[in-house]
Amino acid sequence: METDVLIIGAGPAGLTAAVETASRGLDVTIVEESLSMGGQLIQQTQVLGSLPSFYQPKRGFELAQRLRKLVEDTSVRCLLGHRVIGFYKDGSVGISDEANVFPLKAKKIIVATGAAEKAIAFPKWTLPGIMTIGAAQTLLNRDFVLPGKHAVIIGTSDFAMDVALQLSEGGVQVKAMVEKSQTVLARDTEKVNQVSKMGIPVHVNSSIKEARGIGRVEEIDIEQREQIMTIPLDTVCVDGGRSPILDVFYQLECSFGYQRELGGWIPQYNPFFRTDREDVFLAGNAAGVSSQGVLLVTGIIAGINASESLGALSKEEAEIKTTSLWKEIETLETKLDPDVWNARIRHVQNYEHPVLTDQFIS
Amino acid sequence: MDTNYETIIIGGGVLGSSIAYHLSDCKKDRILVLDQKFPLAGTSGSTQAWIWVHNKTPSWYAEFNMYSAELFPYLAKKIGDVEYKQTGGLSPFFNEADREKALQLAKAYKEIGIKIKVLSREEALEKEPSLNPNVAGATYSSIDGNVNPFRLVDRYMRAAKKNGVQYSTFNKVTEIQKLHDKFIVVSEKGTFVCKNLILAGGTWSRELGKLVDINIPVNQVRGQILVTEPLKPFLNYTISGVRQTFNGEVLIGYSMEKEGFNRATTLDLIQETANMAVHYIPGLRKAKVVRAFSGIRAMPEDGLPILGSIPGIDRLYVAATHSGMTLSPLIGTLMSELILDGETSVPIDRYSISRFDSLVR
Amino acid sequence: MDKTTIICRCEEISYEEIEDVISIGARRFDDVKRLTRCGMGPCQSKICSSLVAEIIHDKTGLPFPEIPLPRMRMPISPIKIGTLTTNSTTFSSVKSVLDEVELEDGKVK
Amino acid sequence: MHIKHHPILGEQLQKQVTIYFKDEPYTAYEQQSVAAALLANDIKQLGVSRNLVQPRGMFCSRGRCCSCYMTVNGEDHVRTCMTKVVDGMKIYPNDGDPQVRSESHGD
Repeated sequence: METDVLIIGAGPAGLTAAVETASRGLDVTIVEESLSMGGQLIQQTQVLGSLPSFYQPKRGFELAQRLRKLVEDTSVRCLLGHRVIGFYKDGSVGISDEANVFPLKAKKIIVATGAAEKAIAFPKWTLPGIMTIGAAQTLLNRDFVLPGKHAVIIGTSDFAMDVALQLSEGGVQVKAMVEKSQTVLARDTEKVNQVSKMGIPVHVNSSIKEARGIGRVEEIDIEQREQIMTIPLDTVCVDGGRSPILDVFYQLECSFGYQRELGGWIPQYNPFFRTDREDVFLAGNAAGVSSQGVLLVTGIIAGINASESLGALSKEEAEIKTTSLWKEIETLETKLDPDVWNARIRHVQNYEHPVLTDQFIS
Repeated sequence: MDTNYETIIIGGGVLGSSIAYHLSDCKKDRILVLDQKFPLAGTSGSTQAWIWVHNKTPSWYAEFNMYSAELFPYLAKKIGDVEYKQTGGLSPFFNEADREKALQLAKAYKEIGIKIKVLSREEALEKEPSLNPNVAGATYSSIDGNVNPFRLVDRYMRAAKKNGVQYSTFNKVTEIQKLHDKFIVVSEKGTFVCKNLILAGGTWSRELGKLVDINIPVNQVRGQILVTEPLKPFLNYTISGVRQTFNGEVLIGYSMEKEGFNRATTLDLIQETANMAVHYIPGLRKAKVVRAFSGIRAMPEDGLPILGSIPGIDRLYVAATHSGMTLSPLIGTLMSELILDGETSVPIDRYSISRFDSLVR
Repeated sequence: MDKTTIICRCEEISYEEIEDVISIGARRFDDVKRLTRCGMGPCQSKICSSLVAEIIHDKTGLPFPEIPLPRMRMPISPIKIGTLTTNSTTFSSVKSVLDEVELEDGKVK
Repeated sequence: MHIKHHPILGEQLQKQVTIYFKDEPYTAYEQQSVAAALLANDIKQLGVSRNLVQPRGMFCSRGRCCSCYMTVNGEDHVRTCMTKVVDGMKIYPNDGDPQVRSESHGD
């Protein structure tokens, strides 16, 4: 199988990249491990406030529907239920649908594999009933299953606030949110107020000491200023933050740099969202963890520049568009957290000086 | 950290660590091991780790391997459990030409006292029922087995440290000088002085040799290996190409590529190795592969170990070989004897670096 | 964190075991992995690698950019051997040990 | 518990199916993952860990942690957070390493 552009991942960034490339007449293939398009947007029921100026505020799943529709209007080939397992010597991508493995030769690859939630370890965190906040949200909004009746959330990011509210509205009693820092991490004060209105107690300067239970989590100890508080419950949702998913880049022998604010190690890339491999672009959380709005813009930039590299768009036009889209990222990212924006600028400036290279040399 | 040592060993892999341990166990103190990275980061940490004797040629080299394999039970008693298991080794074959080879091999080994049995199809399947029923036969030897390579190096290292050996890791050697009866070893983290210097750089031996203007003809050969997730124990023997670990994983592969120091894996070879897996053990079809890894083997130009003193430079020694896991207890012992007594209990003249023509660069 | 807290869910490697190998000089995830089996299970360190980096950072003071990523490998997620055998019939680089036994005049050299 | 009426998405659970866990029938709905459907029936423990034999359940729900491994329709170590329910599906907990048998012994 051959294609002009292979897009790995059908989340928001992958889908916008697909629209950008396919609408310019290129032959585009998307590979997506799950059976549906939209990535993590599918289970986001909250309204996404900070979207690029050319979008209206929407709930996450509505945005996913819209992107899906845009992609369906093009001739993009969607390999749902397929995953990339590796690469051949000649550069072909090895794709599997579980029954078969087959090579796909792509002129350009856009990697949009997203980010993964990080864990928090504490005694007995392996008990059933203890899961990531993303898992709890998936149960609630994608599988339509209540994760439990009584929950505690470890962490206070914006995402944790969203999930706390959604769990409450769904009928789960959120008994507490636990934060080890001195203050709540969420930047969206409106959401923090909503959580407080719902009567969810937020404990700062606190950490989870241990979980207990037979066969499943039944209670946890929270430690606050040497005081122990025991909370009976059936669900613990941990928010360890997110980091980019890098396996594909690693196999492609891309270089990496480290930016804490963007999720830690990320592939090195230039202003065109191209990695240090001529034929590999990237987009979305894989290029640094950010807000939904920014992810869409990065997908557009990667799509435009992949198109340009295949002659589907003039260099001048691509540059003009890229510059104005970077302005859009700046607006969105500075509003969200100026540190994230500064880290991104630093990262792009480091393009010639990646920290981690030649990872397969003995 | 001290700068003055009796002996410095460059390379903390299975050979370097074994030499350090054996030397320190003979009450030799002031030993330093220098490693450019961390023990197990190279070849020793990326191997199937068969303890393998049979099908090695020439037969005197097989004999050398046998002596080493025989040391393992004793070694484990001294340095701790290294998950060594003398399972017996099985090399299946699928055609009559290979049977002829196998019979010749058995004949040649008989003369040196290594017992190899050439099994019929039925005998092979009786020993290892999960083998492909289309197998034509197998060679079998009870000497062979396997070891946990991580444990082995870890135990050598810990035992050596207990004996007072010092390790300096993430410390690459950049320069070596000989001054009177001393070596000056310059590294990234400082300069050390020693009386005896042992080069145990494995795949990097050629590079180390350049620092003393000696040609150590060791090349790199890449092997890619598949690892399954842990499976209930089902393999009785160490099969050349497939073996099951203590932990239950099955390691599969016997490939050789010349790719220098490039440790990448390729889907081409992963798929070939998967074919080999089901060709040997059809039941593996359902097992899941969790990882493919790639190891760079140290391959001396003629395939045989390079051991002993380096002519022309007093108290400079080299130990570089393929099959380091199997040979480590013996080489560790012999190199210690050589340094302490000037002679070895098993002759190693055959393995001298002087057998190569172009010794000096 | 308790010493017995599990860090690697797959191989059930504890905080204490990781602490021990850091004390003998391990400074990278892969060093910890080879000495403890942490990250060798089915998830291939997808969950524990960031936890281990934090422990290395806490114990040694090494800044995060100096704690490299674990070496990642194919297959990117577990896959059945039977699936891998599809669309591949070649057998060129994979050998058997008997291939290496050379005969001279019908005898082993 | 299945969410019959979701506060924002409304009534989404349409097509009911029956799945079997340890040969007992349970109700699930199409599009649910196996792990989620079991959780809806208050089955949280999906298996045990291989060394310490401790209970394990769904953790990441993204197919990464392998904590939700189960035996589904005869196949061992299926990531149940990534597998959708199918009517009549037979599910068993992950209680040990998979067994490999020779094909000559029947498969």
